[in-house]
Amino acid sequence: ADEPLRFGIISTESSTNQATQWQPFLDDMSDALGVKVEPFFATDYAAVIQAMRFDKIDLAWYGNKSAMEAVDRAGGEIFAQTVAANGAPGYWSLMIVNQDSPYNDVQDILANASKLTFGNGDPNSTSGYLVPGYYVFAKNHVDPNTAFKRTLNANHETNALTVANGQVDVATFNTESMERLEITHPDKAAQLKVIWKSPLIPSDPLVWRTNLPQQTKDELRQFFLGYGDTDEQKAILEPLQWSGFAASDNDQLLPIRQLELFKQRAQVAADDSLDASAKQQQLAELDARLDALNQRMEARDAAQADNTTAMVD
Amino acid sequence: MQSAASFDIRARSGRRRWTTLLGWAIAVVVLGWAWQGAEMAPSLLFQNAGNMATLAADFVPPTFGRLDHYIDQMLVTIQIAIWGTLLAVLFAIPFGLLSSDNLAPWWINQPVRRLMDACRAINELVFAMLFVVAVGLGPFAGTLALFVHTTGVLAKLFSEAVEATDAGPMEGIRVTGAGRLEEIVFGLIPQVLPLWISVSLYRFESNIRSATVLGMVGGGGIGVSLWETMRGFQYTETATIMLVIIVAVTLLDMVSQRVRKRFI
Amino acid sequence: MQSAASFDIRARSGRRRWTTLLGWAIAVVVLGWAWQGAEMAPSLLFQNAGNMATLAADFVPPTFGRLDHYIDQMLVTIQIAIWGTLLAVLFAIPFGLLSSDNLAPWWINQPVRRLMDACRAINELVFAMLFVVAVGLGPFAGTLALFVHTTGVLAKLFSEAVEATDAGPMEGIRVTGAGRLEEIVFGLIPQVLPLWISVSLYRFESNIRSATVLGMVGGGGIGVSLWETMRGFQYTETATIMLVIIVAVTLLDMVSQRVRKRFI
Amino acid sequence: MTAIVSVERLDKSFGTHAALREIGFEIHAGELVTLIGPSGSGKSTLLRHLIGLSRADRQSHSHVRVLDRDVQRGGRLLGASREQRRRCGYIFQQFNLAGRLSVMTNVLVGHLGAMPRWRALTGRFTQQERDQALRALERVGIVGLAHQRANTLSGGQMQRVAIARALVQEAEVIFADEPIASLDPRSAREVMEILQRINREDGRTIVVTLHQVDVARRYCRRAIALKQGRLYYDGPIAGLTDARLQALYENAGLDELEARQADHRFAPPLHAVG
Amino acid sequence: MTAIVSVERLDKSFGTHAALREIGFEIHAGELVTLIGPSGSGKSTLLRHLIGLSRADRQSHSHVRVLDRDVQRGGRLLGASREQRRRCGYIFQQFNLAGRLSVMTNVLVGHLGAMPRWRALTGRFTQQERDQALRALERVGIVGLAHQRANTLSGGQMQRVAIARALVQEAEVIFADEPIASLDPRSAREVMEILQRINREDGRTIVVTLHQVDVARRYCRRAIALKQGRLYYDGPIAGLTDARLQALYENAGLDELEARQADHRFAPPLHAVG
Ligand SMILES: Nc1ncnc2c1ncn2[C@@H]1O[C@H](COP(=O)(O)OP(=O)(O)OP(=O)(O)O)[C@@H](O)[C@H]1O
Ligand SMILES: Nc1ncnc2c1ncn2[C@@H]1O[C@H](COP(=O)(O)OP(=O)(O)OP(=O)(O)O)[C@@H](O)[C@H]1O
Ligand SMILES: [Mg+2]
Ligand SMILES: [Mg+2]
Repeated sequence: ADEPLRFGIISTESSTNQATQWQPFLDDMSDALGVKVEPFFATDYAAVIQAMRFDKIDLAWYGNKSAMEAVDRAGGEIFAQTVAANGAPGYWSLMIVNQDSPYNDVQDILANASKLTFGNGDPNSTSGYLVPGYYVFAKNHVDPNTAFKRTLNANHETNALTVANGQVDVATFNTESMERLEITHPDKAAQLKVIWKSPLIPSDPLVWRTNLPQQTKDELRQFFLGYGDTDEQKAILEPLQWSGFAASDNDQLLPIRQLELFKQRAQVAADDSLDASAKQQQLAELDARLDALNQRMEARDAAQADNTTAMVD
Repeated sequence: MQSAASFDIRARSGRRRWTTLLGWAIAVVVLGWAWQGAEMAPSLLFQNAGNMATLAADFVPPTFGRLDHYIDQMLVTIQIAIWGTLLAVLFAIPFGLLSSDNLAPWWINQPVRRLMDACRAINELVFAMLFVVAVGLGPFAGTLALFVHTTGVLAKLFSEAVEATDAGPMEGIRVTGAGRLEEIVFGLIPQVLPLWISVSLYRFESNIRSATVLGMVGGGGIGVSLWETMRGFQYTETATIMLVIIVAVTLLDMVSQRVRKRFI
Repeated sequence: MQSAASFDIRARSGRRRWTTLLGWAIAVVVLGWAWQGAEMAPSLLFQNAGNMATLAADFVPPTFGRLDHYIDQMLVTIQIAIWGTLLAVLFAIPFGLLSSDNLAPWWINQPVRRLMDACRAINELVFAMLFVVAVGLGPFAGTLALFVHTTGVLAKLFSEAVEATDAGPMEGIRVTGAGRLEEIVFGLIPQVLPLWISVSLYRFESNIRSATVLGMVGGGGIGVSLWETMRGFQYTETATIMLVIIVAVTLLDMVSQRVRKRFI
Repeated sequence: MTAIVSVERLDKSFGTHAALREIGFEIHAGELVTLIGPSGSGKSTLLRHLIGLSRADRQSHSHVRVLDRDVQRGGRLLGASREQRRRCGYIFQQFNLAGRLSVMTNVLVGHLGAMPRWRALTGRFTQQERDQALRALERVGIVGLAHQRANTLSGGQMQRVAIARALVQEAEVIFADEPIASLDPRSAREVMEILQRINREDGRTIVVTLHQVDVARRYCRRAIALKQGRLYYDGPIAGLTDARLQALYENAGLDELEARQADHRFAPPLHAVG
Repeated sequence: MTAIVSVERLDKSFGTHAALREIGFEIHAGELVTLIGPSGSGKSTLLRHLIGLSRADRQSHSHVRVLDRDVQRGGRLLGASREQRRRCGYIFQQFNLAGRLSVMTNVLVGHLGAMPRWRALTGRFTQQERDQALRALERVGIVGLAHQRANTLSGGQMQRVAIARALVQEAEVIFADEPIASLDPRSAREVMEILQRINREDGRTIVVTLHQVDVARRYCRRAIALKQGRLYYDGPIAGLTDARLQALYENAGLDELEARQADHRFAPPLHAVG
């Protein structure tokens, strides 16, 4: 095909994108596929997902949450995921406090919550909001919005800095941002103490639009899965902090979906504007969907005792 | 006669004093209400000024390794901003004139104003998405989104400049038998031109800085880089980018001065 | 005599024509260059207008279930914007006057202008972070960040309005032996007040819409909700929020009209 | 003789202040009429009503007709075609020039009403139009200033630009509001002679506001005098005796009742045909 | 007799146009001098230099002294204290009122130079100051308009507001630029009589620009005449014979050489002491 391949690249919470870092990789891709690859570096997924919905882009690299939206709304399909440079199949969500803080684990925090200020993540952040929301709070039957003296939402950087400066007592964070902070601001990183680490969060997926010609799909899959073997390719992937790509599919999203549903359930449960019967009905519905998800995940676990499902403990 | 007049003054100022007092009372209440909402606590600012200094220190020294790249991106942003602003100016002129109540009757100026209000009030991301689905990701979608929003802003500012003009020169043209449009071209535009130029250049400048929309639609430009270096804690890079922007804004301000000088 | 004068006109317009032609040539080249950079392709817009309609249809009908909540948030944003803008206006008045070249000599107006350029050019996020480390997360940090940026914008717009004024009334005051400040208060301010009010209210309005900064520092407000419903694909909710904003902006525009009317 | 200007029962109030009350008169083709009266008596206000720049009071029975068409009736302006409006010229007391444009452009503007639309809007004036503008500037003695910006002119120069603009327009009726206020005696005489010449030779009808009664006496045959918004005198200028003039200008600050008595005592209003 | 105003070799050009050339004269305490000349001859420009609103050419040897202090020298303004500036009043040809403020405020502004700073800046005028402003308005016959906005006044009313403002200032020297141009004969006479009275009774020094030579003859003893930016006459008003006046005002549009010849032929400039 002479039409260029349009590739949407979103800055997710686990990476920053610079066109220059991507360029060598895109050149290789273009050579291998024999078509021009036109990249679009976007800072937010909303427009990219809509573009995919109307066939304005062909494939995109998303975060987990945005990939879920792309699959559900824009006719997208996951076909691969990145593999981190250190070989880790994903990253982890963290809870951090100041180095001087007297608290050392989540139980300490929850016990003293009413005295503390909590820096929660952006509500759309997987590692900053969804994951800790489920594992730290929902599982302990705590509502962070009411338990703490004060709860604020901010992005990872702001949260880390305010904890380091002692203005916020405890905040969410993730391992990728921590690594970057250790390189750029070792002094600030040294001010932080990690008191909790989540189960693994699967690394970012690559999504194509389902209605792409089969031949293009095959070529893309072949290219991505085979990339990263030679030293040259490794050198190209290095600034992107990856070592290669692994096959994946929409099931990668199951744990995320579970968290998302759980978040919705919590919202409905907390919503006072609903009358009791409507609330009951909605909750039942959500529970049913959660059950269905659980079953699928168990089935999948049974089939392939794979690392990526380690999240469900 | 004189005492009557001075009585008149006192009576008036008595009435005025009442409404003035009421006005101030309302203002104080509103400000107090807003003070709480904004959680104002000025003392904190001084107590912790040291923190600001520490953080600010992270931004120095700027690193100039990627300067070329940033300058390229600056140029891209300027290209986008040129068209986004130019189109907006072209549309804002008629809309601005139509929403001025000294030029158009209320049944024209009110609807046009509301339309312009909507252009400003509807988020740029919404426009960006609308245009993305039509023209695809990329700078063009960003340009269009900037254009719609900027039209709303400029039409408002243009029309308020028009409403503050002196009617004399327009009347001077009107009595020659010239049409409404000639009246505007020869009597009104010379009066408002300096201000129109200055607000247009201000919007051009702020479109250059508008990372959000362009970043969202993959339009590229310096704003996106700024955003990302900041998210990546690469503050010394951020400082470089900000320097590039400051230089661009300063140059623009100087050009703006010279252009305006020709019309004042 | 007449022929001399008309010769003069022709010679002048000959020279003028040259520079005018050059000016247009440069403009065309710049626009062409920018056309490429912005990847302009207007035809696409019409070809795929259907997509836009499809997307727009997702926004209707608005759902009013959480209207109360959004109105509350609108009020919070207004509270923050009130103080952010008020402080900015207070600072922009002196800075604006000092950067007007008809009031201050170049060795004052140039540095002040550059300072204001920096206030505008440095990203609001940077200011937000600076203030966050000093006063902690929350609306106050957002207010301060808005304040600094808005000061830069208003000082520029204020000073350009000042430069476009008529010198007569100020001279009228000067010769009474009044000081520089009285000259400004009685001769200048009455001339620029309508425009100052209108740009201040415009900035107030755009501060209400500025979700980015406030969202970033956990300041809350309607902009953050707008953003989130949009990212959550709850477009019918987004539509409701936009309606709330449009109503607020419209009301504000009307208040602005009435306030300005008193000064025109 | 046709009535070129006809005014009936014209009333105009600003708030509670009655600026014009029950004004009525007719002016015929080819007349050169002076409009006089103390400062604030409503002369400018009256002229603005004749050209349709101001509207009479809503509840009034005011009616203004100029050049065989209704300008306004009962406080409602009646739209006029461009052609009709072009036929009336107006010289403003405050000049109303576009200060940032050159003298030349300010004068060329007088052609706008007679130009094809597209040329008017793009400001493309023909050589002939330019020559005509230069001739008008020469006539008022400021051809050398054609390129100066209007807002850097001296008071008298601005006034002459305003006059040149009206000359270029070649209107059939000219309303001139104190066209010689800022002029030196010689320029004033020249301007009055220009007005007289276009009145005599080209048969233009002219209404001119003047403060210098001796000038009015020299150039005009008919005078209309206003006092506190009322028609105080309308008739041959010779009828404005010194006693009448003294009564006209005296007690500018007196309140209405006394003024009315004064009118009766010294000079009952005359409504003669000019 | 001390020189209240002294001007030496004043040169001023606008671009290539020489608006003032080698002007020099002295005015003594208690004089009432008229400044006359054709439109565009530089009268307003000269007055603006006396009060320090305009600067002479840089390379010139221009020197202006008013009330025993240097206003400017060699094209450089020399700072003056508020008190010194307060002692000079100025009535502008174009009035220079703040159009959006009321008549009253426009007049009260005349007090600003004499008020404590904080009151001036907050606009808190005392009852005494208000009464004085009302008296000034009464003197010029427009006390009834105290609350009207300045930009809705008639031409003559604006002019009188500008005069009232200067009266309130109680300056020792008043420069009045065509203060009666827009006034009717009676108001004009009253204004001239006010100027004459404060000149005679209070000993104020007054320089007044006038176009109506007969008015100048009636009220002033000394005249300074400008022609094309040069001093054409300076001496007793009686010395301005009709022939001289004719030469002064004629050929306003002639080019320099001819004008200079004309000067020599008809009326060699006189530099008499007033
Ligand atoms: N817009 C306005 N609002 C209030 N009063 C006004 C307005 N315009 C004019 N007036 C008043 O109407 C009266 C008549 O004004 P007008 O300008 O017609 O006087 P005039 O006869 O032209 O006087 P002059 O010889 O001084 O020019 C004046 O008292 C003036 O103050
Ligand atoms: N800012 C300026 N730029 C250029 N030329 C100017 C400027 N100001 C004044 N002039 C010119 O200087 C000359 C003198 O002007 P000035 O205002 O002093 O005349 P004047 O004697 O007061 O005339 P009038 O009686 O008409 O008021 C005029 O030819 C005028 O066009
Ligand atoms: Mg008048
Ligand atoms: Mg003058």
